Amino acid sequence: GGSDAKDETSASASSAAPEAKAKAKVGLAYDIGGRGDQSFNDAAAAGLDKAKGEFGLETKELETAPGETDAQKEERLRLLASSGFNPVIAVGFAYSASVKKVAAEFPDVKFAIIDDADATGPNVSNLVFAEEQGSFLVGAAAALKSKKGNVGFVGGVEVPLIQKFEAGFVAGAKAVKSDIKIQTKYLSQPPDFTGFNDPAKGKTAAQGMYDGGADVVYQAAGGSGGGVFEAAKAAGAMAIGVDSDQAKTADAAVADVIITSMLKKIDVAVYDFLKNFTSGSVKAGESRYDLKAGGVDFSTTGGKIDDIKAQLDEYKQKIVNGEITVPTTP
Amino acid sequence: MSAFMERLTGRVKLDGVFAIVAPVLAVVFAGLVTSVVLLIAGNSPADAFTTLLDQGSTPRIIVLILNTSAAYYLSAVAVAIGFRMNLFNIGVDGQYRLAALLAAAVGGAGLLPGVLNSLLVVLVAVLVGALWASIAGLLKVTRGVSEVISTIMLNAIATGLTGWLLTADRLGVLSGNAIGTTPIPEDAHAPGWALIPGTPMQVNSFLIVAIIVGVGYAVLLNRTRFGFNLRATGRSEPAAVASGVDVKRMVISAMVISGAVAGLVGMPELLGGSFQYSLNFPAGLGFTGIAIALLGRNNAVGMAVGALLWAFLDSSSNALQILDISKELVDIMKGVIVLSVIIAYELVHRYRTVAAQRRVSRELAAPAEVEGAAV
Amino acid sequence: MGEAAITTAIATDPAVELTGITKRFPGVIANRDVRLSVAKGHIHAIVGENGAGKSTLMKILYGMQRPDEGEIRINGSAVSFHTPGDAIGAGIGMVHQHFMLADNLTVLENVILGSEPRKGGLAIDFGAARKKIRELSDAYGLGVEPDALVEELGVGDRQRVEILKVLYRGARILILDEPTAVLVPHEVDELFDNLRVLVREGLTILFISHKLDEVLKVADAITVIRRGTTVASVEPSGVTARKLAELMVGSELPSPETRESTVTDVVTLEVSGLTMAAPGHGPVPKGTSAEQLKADGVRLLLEDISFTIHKGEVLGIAGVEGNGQAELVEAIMGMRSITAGTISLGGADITAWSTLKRREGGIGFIPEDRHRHGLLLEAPLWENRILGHQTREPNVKGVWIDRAGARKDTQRIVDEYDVRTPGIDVDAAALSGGNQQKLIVGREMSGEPVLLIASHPTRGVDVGAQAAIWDHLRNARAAGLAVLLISADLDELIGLSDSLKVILRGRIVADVDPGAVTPEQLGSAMTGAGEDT
Amino acid sequence: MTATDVSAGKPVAAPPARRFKLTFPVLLAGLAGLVILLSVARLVTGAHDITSGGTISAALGLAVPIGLAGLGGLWSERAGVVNIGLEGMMILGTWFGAWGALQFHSPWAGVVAGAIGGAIGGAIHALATVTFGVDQIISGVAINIVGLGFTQYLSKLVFSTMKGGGAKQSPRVPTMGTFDVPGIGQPLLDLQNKRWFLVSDVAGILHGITQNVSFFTILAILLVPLSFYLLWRTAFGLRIRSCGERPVAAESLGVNVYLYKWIAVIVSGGLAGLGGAFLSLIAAGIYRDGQTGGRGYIGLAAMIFGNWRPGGLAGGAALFGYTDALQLRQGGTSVHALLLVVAMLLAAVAVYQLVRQRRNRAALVTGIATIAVFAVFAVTDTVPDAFTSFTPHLTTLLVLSLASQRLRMPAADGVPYRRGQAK
Ligand SMILES: Nc1ncnc2c1ncn2[C@@H]1O[C@H](COP(=O)(O)OP(=O)(O)OP(=O)(O)O)[C@@H](O)[C@H]1O
Ligand SMILES: Nc1ncnc2c1ncn2[C@@H]1O[C@H](COP(=O)(O)OP(=O)(O)OP(=O)(O)O)[C@@H](O)[C@H]1O
Ligand SMILES: [Mg+2]
Ligand SMILES: [Mg+2]
Repeated sequence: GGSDAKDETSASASSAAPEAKAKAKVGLAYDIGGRGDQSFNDAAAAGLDKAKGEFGLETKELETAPGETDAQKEERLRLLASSGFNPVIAVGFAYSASVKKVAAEFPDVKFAIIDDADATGPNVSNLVFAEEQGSFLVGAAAALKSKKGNVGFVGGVEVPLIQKFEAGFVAGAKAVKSDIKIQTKYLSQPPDFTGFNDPAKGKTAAQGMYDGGADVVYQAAGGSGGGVFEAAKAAGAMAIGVDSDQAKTADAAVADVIITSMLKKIDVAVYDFLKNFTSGSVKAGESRYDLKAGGVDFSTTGGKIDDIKAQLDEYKQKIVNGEITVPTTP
Repeated sequence: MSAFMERLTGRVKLDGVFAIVAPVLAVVFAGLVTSVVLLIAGNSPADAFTTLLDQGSTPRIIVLILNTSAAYYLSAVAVAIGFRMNLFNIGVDGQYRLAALLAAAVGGAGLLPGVLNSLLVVLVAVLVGALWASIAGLLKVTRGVSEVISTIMLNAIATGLTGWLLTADRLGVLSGNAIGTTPIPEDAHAPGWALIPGTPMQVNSFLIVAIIVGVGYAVLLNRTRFGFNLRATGRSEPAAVASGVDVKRMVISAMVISGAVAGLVGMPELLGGSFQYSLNFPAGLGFTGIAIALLGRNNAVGMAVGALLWAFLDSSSNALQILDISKELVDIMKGVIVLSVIIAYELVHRYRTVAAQRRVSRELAAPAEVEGAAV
Repeated sequence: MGEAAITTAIATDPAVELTGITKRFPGVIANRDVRLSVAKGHIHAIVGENGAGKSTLMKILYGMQRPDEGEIRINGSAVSFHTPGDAIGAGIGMVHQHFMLADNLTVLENVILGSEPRKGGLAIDFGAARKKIRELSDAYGLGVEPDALVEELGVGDRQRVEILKVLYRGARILILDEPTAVLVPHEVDELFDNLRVLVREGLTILFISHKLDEVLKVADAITVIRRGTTVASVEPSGVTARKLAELMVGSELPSPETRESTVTDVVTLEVSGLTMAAPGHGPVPKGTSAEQLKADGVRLLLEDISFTIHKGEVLGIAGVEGNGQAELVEAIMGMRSITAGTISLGGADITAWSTLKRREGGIGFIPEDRHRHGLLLEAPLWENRILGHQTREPNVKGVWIDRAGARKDTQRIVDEYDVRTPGIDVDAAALSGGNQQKLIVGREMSGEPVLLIASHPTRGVDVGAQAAIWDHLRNARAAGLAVLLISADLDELIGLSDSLKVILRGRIVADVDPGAVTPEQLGSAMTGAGEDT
Repeated sequence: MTATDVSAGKPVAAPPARRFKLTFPVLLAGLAGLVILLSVARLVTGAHDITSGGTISAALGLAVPIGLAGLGGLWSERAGVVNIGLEGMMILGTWFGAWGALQFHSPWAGVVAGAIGGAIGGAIHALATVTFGVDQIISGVAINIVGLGFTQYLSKLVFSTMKGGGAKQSPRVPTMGTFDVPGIGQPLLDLQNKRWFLVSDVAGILHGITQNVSFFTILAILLVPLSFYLLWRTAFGLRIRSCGERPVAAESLGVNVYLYKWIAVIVSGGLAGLGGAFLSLIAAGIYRDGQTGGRGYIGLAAMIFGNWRPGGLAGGAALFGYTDALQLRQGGTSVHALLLVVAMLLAAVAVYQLVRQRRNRAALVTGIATIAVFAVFAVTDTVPDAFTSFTPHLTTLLVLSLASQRLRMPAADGVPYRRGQAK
């Protein structure tokens, strides 16, 4: 089971809040893709934008290039920290080693890192998510909505983070129907990250699943996910979105195939972190955004799963109170 | 014609002068093109270039550039060995990634103590790189498969293999969302030195390895029989065959040596940075190497300059973003530099050829013309 | 026929008139104030040394080069050509010194390129093209097959394709730049017959050749070019070959004749039963006999070739190009694998040796194509000195290249062999063909070879360099060198060889006594015409 | 003197060697054999997707961008210019394709814009290589770098201001119509689902190529014979090819070599751009930063695979597209079935080597390979994603090393040409 983000405290006392009068300068370092990827990085950007408007922050966002070394990532964080940006937010576990190192060099600067709990330090906040829990629920939804007893999962790149989505989805689907057929496919293998940017492959893989008898496919494939929706539309079948409420963000022409989305509220995490920062209550250590904390969830836009919402809420409750423990590896 | 031009085109070693003039002109030209792009996008070129230079001259960034360029340089040398005999090894990328993964796994197992372990890691990397590259060489000489195709395909196969190996039940160790090999014990890390005053950051000892490889490359190619044969094959395969060079063996040797150097490409990062092969391990250095080898005309010193320039441009993208200039500008600059450098080289080369001919003809034909006029 | 042609020409305008043509290349004046007047319906020969500027002049006339000064008049009117297309439009056609054919295209494609018959505006009318080519081919007895790939043709056929290209465009003025350099006497005669037919039809021909007796035989008028400018215009009836040569170079014609025999009893090279199958039949088991292979339908490039060369002997191989000479040389050099037979050098069986080992064993090699097999054009002379001797003193010490040693020895070759070069650091490409050849000869001699394979050692080389190369060969022979000589220059072959063999279709078909045979007899033996001597 | 051979005096003019020639009937027979093998493998393994209409249709979709890039390579290399910049030109095509379609609200405008975008890349390559005569590989690499950077830069300027777009991707582009051969769709599908030997396979294949084919796909397929026609049957094409074989010969006949090289390289860029536009307009329906994923290089490989000929490269692209479709759709099972096909093919090769070629050693090696592949097939049930991901690449390598054909590239390919260099 997960613990509440608000309850999580770190051993070391957090340092004094910055003077509220001075405009805080927030530095944010993106993972590959950067702002505009309509996925993971954009979610962080949304949180930043919201906080910026509300708290009147000054912000600076830096993007990364593919194929960087840790040293180059460190340099990005160092540049921000040494140019007076505080706090500094690193998006993605790729920054794990760099945040750990640079945070130690700048003890007066607050750091936050998303999707990583390894980089620890008195001035580091780790914003992590229970993707498997949210995925469990959409897995259950898929199984409940599937008429053919056959569902699919399309992952962008076969990395442990995406495997967490798969693990949760599979567990959720099996919880509903233990003999359900589940097809899975990853579009590329690391370090080939094109699987996150190849809608054509996403479409082909999903078509293969629909042709293979699936009627619901869940995608955790970043920019390739659009292809999955296209395939669903063409096959007259159903799809499940990821990260944000994609029934809202996807193009109107395909939005109606998206029965639900697994919400991973990176925007909320970033926003919360900045809010705490401005109010001087940032806590170091892990903030776990799980079902209980509302950090992951499923969406109901479009009303396609209204009929099964009660069942899903039941599963949700069981996970929150620990009756069901969702696996994190397939 | 003036005595000055005479000297310039005649007796002065042209290579020395133009080897410097051409790239400098090209970089200036690339700067002009970039300025135009900046102006169109509404940014100030002056600000941009000042920031670039300011950033690039901070001690920290200097160290970063030096360390990054070590890997770039090794990759360029690996590519250049092939190029010198007309082999296009696009596969350096796959070679170094596979090599680094297996070497990291061996190193992480801590079979040997201290320095011996680092040497073992390097040895494994070199062997794996060489073996993987030799597949393309063998396919070429036994089955006539173009190395351009086979190395592209072998890159993809290497990706699949590393993906399969780097899983929790094989060579990988899961920690949070990251997966990597068991870290290499500390006593096997490559040493570094705080050479640049003003920063505690260390210059990695693989910079020295890269320099040694560069010197070795130059010596091997220019001073040894093997190098002579390799260059001869590259310049004219039929002439090499007639001179007794076993071209098939040269193809395999060149691929093996290229692959062995490729195996080293991941070592600066593995033994001097991350100490494990993980999802974060840099990919794509093989392609960077192609660009740098071409930029440096496969010349040991030229490639060093190219590697430093490339590393400088890479490190500058952060500084540009601080000015709200999009980082893609760096890529545009890189491409423009490559293009303008080669065009500058080509123009200089043409000028040199004509000048050399003029010199030869003049020295030979002068008495003849007098004689001819008398008839 | 000469007289007749001249009398008709007097009445009409000249077909081509060049005045004051000057062309400068970087550092070289290729043509200087050249004057040339070619009468309509004449075969007008142009002679001159290597590099005298003949080809340049013709390229100017053909629009491939622009003159710096001077005027070109065609049939009386001044013209200015920017591209060969303009010249073709004016009725000029040119057969170049080096073949201008794409190997991987068919004869038809090579011929029609640039003036393709079309149907529907876009598509090539292959039918019409084929018909026209056949007609032309029949009319002039060229015997050209339109759909053959050029790479499968021999040199004679290629030459005819080149002529066909010109005729196809309806040229009235033909430029032939050294068309006979690669032909045997018999083919030369055929070519001349063709030319006479053309002239009878009113065409004008400009003809370049180094073979002065040929020139005298066929030309109606002769212009001599020396060092870029016209030095004389003569009538063939009024000069001898020797006189012409003196006009060209100002010296006497050297002769390739060898005086006394130096042949010994010691066998240097022994080749027996050498057989080579053509590629494309899949692997053939080693040692299969030639008979067996032929029975299996395998095409043989070399068939059961046997001969010996003694110490101090020059063995000449005569044959039309493409009859297996190149393969024979490559087999002896170990550059191509053979199907059956043995090769031994000084008693040792070298059949299985690599090229390198054979070279180390004392075989020197002057290749037929110096640019392809003999030199690294973009490497300096001293590196070219190492080529082929990269395991031997003074070029190397162990695995290291001995730069100082190689450079010193290069300088020695340059001095001893009179290689005209400003230094040993210039690229080989910067030397003229003759000087390149001298460097190669010097290099191959410096390994103290026991056997020298010399393919066309003086091809395209001017008279002076030719004489020097012959001298070197004779001296080495006197010192005990065995030489395998292959040449298309039959005078050279007859003059230098101690014994002569004729190769035809990959087989040795005749043994000839060089002391008794004439070039004409040899020529017909080479084409299998079957006249016994 | 005795002349023992008295036949006519031509040099050894090669009588046509017993060379294997791929004629149309041979090709058909080969394809039929392959379908039979696939059918057998399908029935044995139950991997029914390997000949399904969906697979064939997906294969077509995946093959088209590769084939177009390959055609681009063909045009350029036939004119003697090596084009490793196909990837960059393709990237330009993806961007401009999407932009054109959005800007002018028509997918066909996107097609045109994509081709123009790629052609601009081609023009830069032509300028560098033809006019300045620089090393063709360097220029290509530079274009790949610039193409990527430039489109990313443009996306930030253009797409991020559009509704539904962003810095990394465009909004969804207008869709293009598709084509069905009427009346046979459902019957074929029914037949395919019967899972009969051979009949169902043929039905599946026919269904894949006749149903739901986008007009762009048809255009792309037509470009293959059109390229053949233009390059091999017209005066224009002959001149282009002569520039790749022997530019000085072309020059000496009044052909403007620079002009034809320029045209060929620009067409090359345009075709690669079309390949990119297909990706963004048809395959994906949006532009996405990085969506080419190295297809330009694969296109280059397909062209070499196809021996610098349109039909051959189409075959290479089809092979790649097919195996890619297999692995993406029902990866584990389909690729597992493919192992059986490979084993059967190898067995056939071994028999051929033994009986027809009498090459015992080679046959032995092939035989061992057959057993090894079959053993892998027998002891596994499925192939992990990590391995299926490189199925197309491995297949390409295997086919090339088995075919061991002597590829022949244009004689002057990659050789810089300068006017007036004729000797
Ligand atoms: N394109 C060129 N660039 C520079 N110099 C050239 C060029 N072409 C010819 N030359 C020079 O012009 C001179 C005349 O060359 P040309 O080819 O006309 O001689 P040639 O009389 O035809 O000789 P050969 O008998 O060997 O064919 C040569 O010596 C060479 O130095
Ligand atoms: N197209 C050209 N461009 C540059 N230099 C040239 C060209 N053609 C000839 N040369 C130069 O002219 C000189 C002599 O060339 P040329 O071909 O006339 O010599 P050659 O003795 O006739 O050689 P070959 O027997 O090989 O034809 C050389 O220095 C050569 O480099
Ligand atoms: Mg010449
Ligand atoms: Mg000439």
